[in-house]
Amino acid sequence: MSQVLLEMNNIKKSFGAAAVLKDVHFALKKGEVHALVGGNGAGKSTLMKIMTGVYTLDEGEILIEGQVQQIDDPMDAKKAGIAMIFQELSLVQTMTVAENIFLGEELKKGIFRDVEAMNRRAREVLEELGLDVDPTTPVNQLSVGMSQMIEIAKAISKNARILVLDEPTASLSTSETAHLFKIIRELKEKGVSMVYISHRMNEILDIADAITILRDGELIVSDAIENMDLEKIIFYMVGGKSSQKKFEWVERAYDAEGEDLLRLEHLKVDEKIKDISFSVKKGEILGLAGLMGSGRTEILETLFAIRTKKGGTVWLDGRKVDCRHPWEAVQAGFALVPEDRRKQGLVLEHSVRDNAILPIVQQVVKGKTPTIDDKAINEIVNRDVEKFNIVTSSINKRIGLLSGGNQQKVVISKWLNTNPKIMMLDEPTAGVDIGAKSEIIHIIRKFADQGNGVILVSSEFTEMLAVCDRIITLFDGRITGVIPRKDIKEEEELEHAVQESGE
Amino acid sequence: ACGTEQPETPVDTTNGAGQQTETSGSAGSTAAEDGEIKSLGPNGETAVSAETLGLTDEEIEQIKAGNYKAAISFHYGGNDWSASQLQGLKDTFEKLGIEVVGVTDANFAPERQVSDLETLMALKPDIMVSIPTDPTATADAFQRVADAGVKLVFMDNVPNGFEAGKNYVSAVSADNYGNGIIAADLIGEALGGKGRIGVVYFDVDFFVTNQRLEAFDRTMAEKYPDIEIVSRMPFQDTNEASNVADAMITQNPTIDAIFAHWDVPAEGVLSSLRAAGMNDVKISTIDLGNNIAKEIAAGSVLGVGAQLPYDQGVAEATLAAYALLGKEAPPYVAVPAKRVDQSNILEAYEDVYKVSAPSWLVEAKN
Amino acid sequence: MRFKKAGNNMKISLKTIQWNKFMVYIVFLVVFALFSATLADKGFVDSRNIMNILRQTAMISIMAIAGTFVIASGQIDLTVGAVAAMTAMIAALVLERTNSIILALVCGLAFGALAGSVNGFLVTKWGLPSFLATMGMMSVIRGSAMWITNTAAVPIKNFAFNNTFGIGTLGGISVLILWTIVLYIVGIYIFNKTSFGRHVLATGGNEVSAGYSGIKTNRVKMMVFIMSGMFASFAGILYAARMQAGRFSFGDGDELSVIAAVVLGGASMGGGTGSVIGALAGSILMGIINNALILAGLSTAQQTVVKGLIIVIAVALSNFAQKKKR
Amino acid sequence: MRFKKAGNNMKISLKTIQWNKFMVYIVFLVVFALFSATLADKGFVDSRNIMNILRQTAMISIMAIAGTFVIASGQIDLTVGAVAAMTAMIAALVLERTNSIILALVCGLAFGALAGSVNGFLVTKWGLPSFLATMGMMSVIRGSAMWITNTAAVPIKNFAFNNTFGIGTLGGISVLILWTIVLYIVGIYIFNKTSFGRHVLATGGNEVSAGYSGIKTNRVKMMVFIMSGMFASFAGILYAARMQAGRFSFGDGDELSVIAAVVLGGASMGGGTGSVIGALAGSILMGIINNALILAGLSTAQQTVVKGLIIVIAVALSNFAQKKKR
Ligand SMILES: Nc1ncnc2c1ncn2[C@@H]1O[C@H](COP(=O)(O)OP(=O)(O)OP(=O)(O)O)[C@@H](O)[C@H]1O
Ligand SMILES: Nc1ncnc2c1ncn2[C@@H]1O[C@H](COP(=O)(O)OP(=O)(O)OP(=O)(O)O)[C@@H](O)[C@H]1O
Ligand SMILES: [Mg+2]
Ligand SMILES: [Mg+2]
Repeated sequence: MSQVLLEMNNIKKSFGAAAVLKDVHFALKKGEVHALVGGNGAGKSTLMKIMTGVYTLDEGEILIEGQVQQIDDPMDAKKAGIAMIFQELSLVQTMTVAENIFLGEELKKGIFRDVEAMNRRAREVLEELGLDVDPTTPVNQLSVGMSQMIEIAKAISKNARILVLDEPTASLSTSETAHLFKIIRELKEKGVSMVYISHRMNEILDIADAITILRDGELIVSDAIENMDLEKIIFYMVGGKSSQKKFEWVERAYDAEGEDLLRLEHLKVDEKIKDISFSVKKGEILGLAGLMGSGRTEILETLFAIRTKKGGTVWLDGRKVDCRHPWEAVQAGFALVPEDRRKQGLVLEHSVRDNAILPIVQQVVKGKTPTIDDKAINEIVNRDVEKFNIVTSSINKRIGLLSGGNQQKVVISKWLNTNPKIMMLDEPTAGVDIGAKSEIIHIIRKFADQGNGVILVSSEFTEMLAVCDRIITLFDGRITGVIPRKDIKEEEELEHAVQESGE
Repeated sequence: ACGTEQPETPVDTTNGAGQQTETSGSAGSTAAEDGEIKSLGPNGETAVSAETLGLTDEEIEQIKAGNYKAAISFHYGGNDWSASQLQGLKDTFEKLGIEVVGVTDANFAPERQVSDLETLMALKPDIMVSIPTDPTATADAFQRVADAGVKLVFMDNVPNGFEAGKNYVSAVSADNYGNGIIAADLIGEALGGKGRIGVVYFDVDFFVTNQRLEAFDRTMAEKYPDIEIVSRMPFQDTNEASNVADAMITQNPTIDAIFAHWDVPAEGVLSSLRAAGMNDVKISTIDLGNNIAKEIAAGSVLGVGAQLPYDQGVAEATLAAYALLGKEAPPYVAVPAKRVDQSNILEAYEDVYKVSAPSWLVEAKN
Repeated sequence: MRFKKAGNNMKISLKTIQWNKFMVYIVFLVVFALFSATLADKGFVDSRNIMNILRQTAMISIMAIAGTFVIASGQIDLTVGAVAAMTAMIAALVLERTNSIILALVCGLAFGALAGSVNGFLVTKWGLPSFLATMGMMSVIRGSAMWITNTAAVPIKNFAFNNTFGIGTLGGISVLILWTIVLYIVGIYIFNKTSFGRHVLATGGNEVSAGYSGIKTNRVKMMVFIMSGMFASFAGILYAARMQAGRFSFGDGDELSVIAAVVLGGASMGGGTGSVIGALAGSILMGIINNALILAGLSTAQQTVVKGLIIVIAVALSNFAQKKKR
Repeated sequence: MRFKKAGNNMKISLKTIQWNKFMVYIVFLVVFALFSATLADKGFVDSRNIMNILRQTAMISIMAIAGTFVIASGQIDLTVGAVAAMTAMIAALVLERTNSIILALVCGLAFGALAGSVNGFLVTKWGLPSFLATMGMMSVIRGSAMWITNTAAVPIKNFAFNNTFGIGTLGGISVLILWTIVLYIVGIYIFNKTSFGRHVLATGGNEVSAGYSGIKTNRVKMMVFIMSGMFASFAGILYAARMQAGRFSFGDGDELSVIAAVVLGGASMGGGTGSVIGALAGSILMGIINNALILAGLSTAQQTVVKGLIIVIAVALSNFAQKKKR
């Protein structure tokens, strides 16, 4: 257990003028699960990408089993037995599951690809992960959660001796996570060393043997997990300010008997989701809980008119609304923070400013002219940046360069600018660090406090329990329970409700 | 490569050099008198005037009874020359009771013309009237047409190695050499034999345009020694001719006249001169397109050496009938070059297009 | 090799690299300086020659305004050259029959709008890829332009028309240049200063995100195609007036020149970026190269070779310059 | 409208929608049936006419094989027509001087490989967008083809050469068709059965992911350009032999026909999808339309219009058919 397998010494890396890693050390022992923790933008992914040859280091060295190892490209890393699950899903959408799993190392029969063998092997790996998915399915037909699982399968199939998992559970719910952990433990048994990156502290404490904490590109501490606890980790991560708003539920005041702000009656989306009815009160935060594929996203997308409503009625603020297009939904007062922020939430190539202003740009004009008022726009965006503590060097920075948490805050602020009545958030904190997470939760609460409604979908029950006033459990497109937050004592209760309600 | 345009009668090429020498050697650069044909046939044949061709009523009835079919393959279909020639062909074939089953336009691509010929053959024509886009590259395809027993009549040029009476019936040509002489004379006379001129020429090796330019140059050198060609600028795309002319007149602001290779580039030259306000610079060219006719009538263009494409079409159709009748056809028939200037524009228009001069032309003249 | 280099600059995805917005100006200056130095005695720097270049590029420049919108929105429009030709035919025929400039303009621009709507309809309602849809429409429109007069050109004798839109001058400056300036002011304003411009960029940058943000992406695309059709038809009016005729072959191949101008100007073919003023620079840059090579007295074969070389080298040079600067 | 429909099928990302792989076959059958019914008496269904069509489309079909790789990898190659022309010139000149078929072939294909490498170099090492790089190179190569003989055609007298690559038949079938078949078998194998094919698709589908997976994306792109150059030069050999001459103008505009065939065949211009056999269908489909309209006795203008209409309508029809089926 004590044998150091891989060492990274004095790693320095900058992108342009920005120093992202400042003299970082990292040591991975054989057969351990090593947690790598830090806020958004701390440099975790960058460090791991250097290890896997995606980025080249500016200074420093990598040693494997004591030997200096040159890792110049992903091929070198592959040869050294290193595999990585990338945070930004790296599947080729137009290719099948099996093709993705074996991309770059196709199984061959002679000079030709052995498609059958690859499909067979892929099915085995998927089954190992408890996934029932046909390896010949094109990836663009899979949900985000499923894509994440495929990503995991891809990395595992490499039989690497070092496996890097960069936020593998960001869009997985408890049961899938549990499955993943089972596999991680099995791999550990086999002597595979793993680096585990996550913003979910309970996962870290659950699975890790050792922990390294980065802050702003600097190594803060590296130690065995036994010597750490949640308090300490957060302390090291955020640096001094230990007064983090904890994820504790606060009973919020709103009129639970009052009029419904939003009411759905017998909503039908497709064959799976046939009959959904619920309501949201003014000032209420409603949670939708369920397993992967339970239909949470579909319900939100149907309300936002991205999917066609096949039946049922929706009432907003006492009026029947029948939106056929997202822009009608926006006008009616809906906002949706979508599940996949890179594909659905942002124009990655555009600036923070352009993204933040997109839904309301036609309103920020000079007087009655169609001329957009750049000054007013800058003011709005600067105000947002300040209000939501968005870390960016300038509002003109390309948003693709921001850390995930900060990207997400931009998406949320962009919707708050439209003054919606109902804010729907689909996995708003996926990949967001603990600091930003509590800020986002704070934003959500404040928004609801103004008499608006919130529908929250999250796979992280801790977070759901922290913010929701009421939780609806879904199973396979059906509502299986409506539980007021007050009635839930333990996280396990919710887990049970979600899993067993199907039976 | 998009937009590479070529002149209306680009009959290439490789054997073109040989033809030119013969042509220029024999026809020389005598003044172009109306009706005298200056060009020689593809194999050095002297030209027979199209006016000598004719069919008796009996013969026409005989052709009608045959229910023959004709196909036409153009090298390029997008100008007045081919439209007018096609009209002549169609009118004559109709008189003869011959059905025109297919017309194709190769858009200057020999490879496309080969495909076109193959496709037309599926229609089982008895007659094929065509102008080879490239005499080398299309020879094999035409040979296959001939082998199938189809009577071939060519416009302007014949494929390499073809012999009249053996592989084909006859070729009907415009007098390109004579047209070049007319264009030179128009300028030479207008300038009184003295001045500085420019040439805007088509920079692709094509039989027809080569002949015109050679005749123009030779006439200038021999007949008007005091006229100096101060600028020669090439173009390949007619839409570019105006840009070329802009450059020419900027570099030579004292230029007296410009010869353009045919009417479409000449229009570009005219537009450049107008934009530069140089309205006294004279222009001559070849081919009587509608626009140029209007400008000649209005006096902004000196005149043109005109081809008579309609007559050419009539002659081709008639020759095809000769072959069907087994009548001996002259191997090389030429339609004379026609000098057109402001004085005879109305009659010339009627001669060329076989319609009475349109009102806009009459108006323009007055 | 490049993979890593690119990686360093967070520009891993080549597709996402914005072809640098400023490169065209650098190239522009370099090329201009080069030709000024070598071709001064051939009249390259004469103010009349500079005017010639601007005049010659007017139609491409004008089509490139809307072309920037089209490419920024992630589409492609191959019909512009054909629309220009058809409009020139329509204008010439209308003038022939009625001699009314207004009517000629209205009919011409209406045709442009119609052609653009059909393109937009095919792309947004029938879901055809814009390349195929506009390729088919290009053929339809060009063929129709040939058909109406059986390929004959139609002369235009209306002097006021020709003067206003083609050969006239105002204060010594060609009307073609003035029209270009006017339309560029409009184009730059719409692209940079109105919300429509932002919606176009967002649609091209990420159509899904744009849709999720409440933008009517289909309407944006429709508008962009209509705009492209109308700008092309205005270019057709200018062609007609400049050549004092309508001819079916006008603007042949302009679609590629327009795309080249827009891409040189800083737009990426994938959509989401673009610069109207850059497109102008791109268009004039190509005009300069054309003009200089004619002045240099090269044969067309040589011109063709050198033009290609200059485009490649110029673009590459500025690319390096940009990389250094970072 | 389309937005929502797509959403229903969980294909929200419009960019990722594959232009349906099978649409071209449906269109193909519909168009073929239509023409068979209407043009039977004009010889459309004669086996000789069918052979004609296949023969006439051979060069585009062959270039479309490599074109599928190019577009699947997210690139574009506008040089193919020019490369074919230059190769035809080279082959003709080599045959003229040496009469050695082998040497003509080697020089021709070497030129194709060279041209492809230059394109690849410009795109991967210098980072030029492939549209600009190959547009410039197209001009360089076409201009060179004009330059070497000053636009004159070069006849080829070597009968064995002409026979083997152009005008000969084997068992009654044109060698052009046989070469097409052979190359398609090779192309389909490489695209579908080798890992290179997958790497091409991955590079076009998501270059970053492909890089993460250890694929040398630049090498893939380089290979694809070289392949495109070599297939184009082979098409040039076929042009030369079929026409028994080299001529600078061969293959003018083929680049667009190739792209059209590939896109009709199911590839998306954005990369990541494509079908080699689909491209063949696309190429032949266009050949059928060309052929049938001539047989129908339409004028050129009418042919142009109707061809455009058929492309648009056919693509749209199959699109609807596909939507229904889902
Ligand atoms: N396990 C799965 N196997 C196959 N398809 C799935 C699976 N999970 C989800 N999908 C597909 O993805 C679509 C989207 O699911 P949706 O996102 O609405 O579910 P969800 O409850 O939000 O869960 P999640 O977002 O975590 O996947 C579903 O319609 C379904 O077709
Ligand atoms: N390719 C790049 N170019 C420029 N800046 C980059 C690049 N990649 C990352 N950065 C910046 O480097 C810093 C570290 O990023 P990194 O992705 O390593 O953070 P992280 O710790 O993984 O954060 P998260 O938890 O959000 O994933 C951030 O400020 C980010 O904006
Ligand atoms: Mg990260
Ligand atoms: Mg979901």
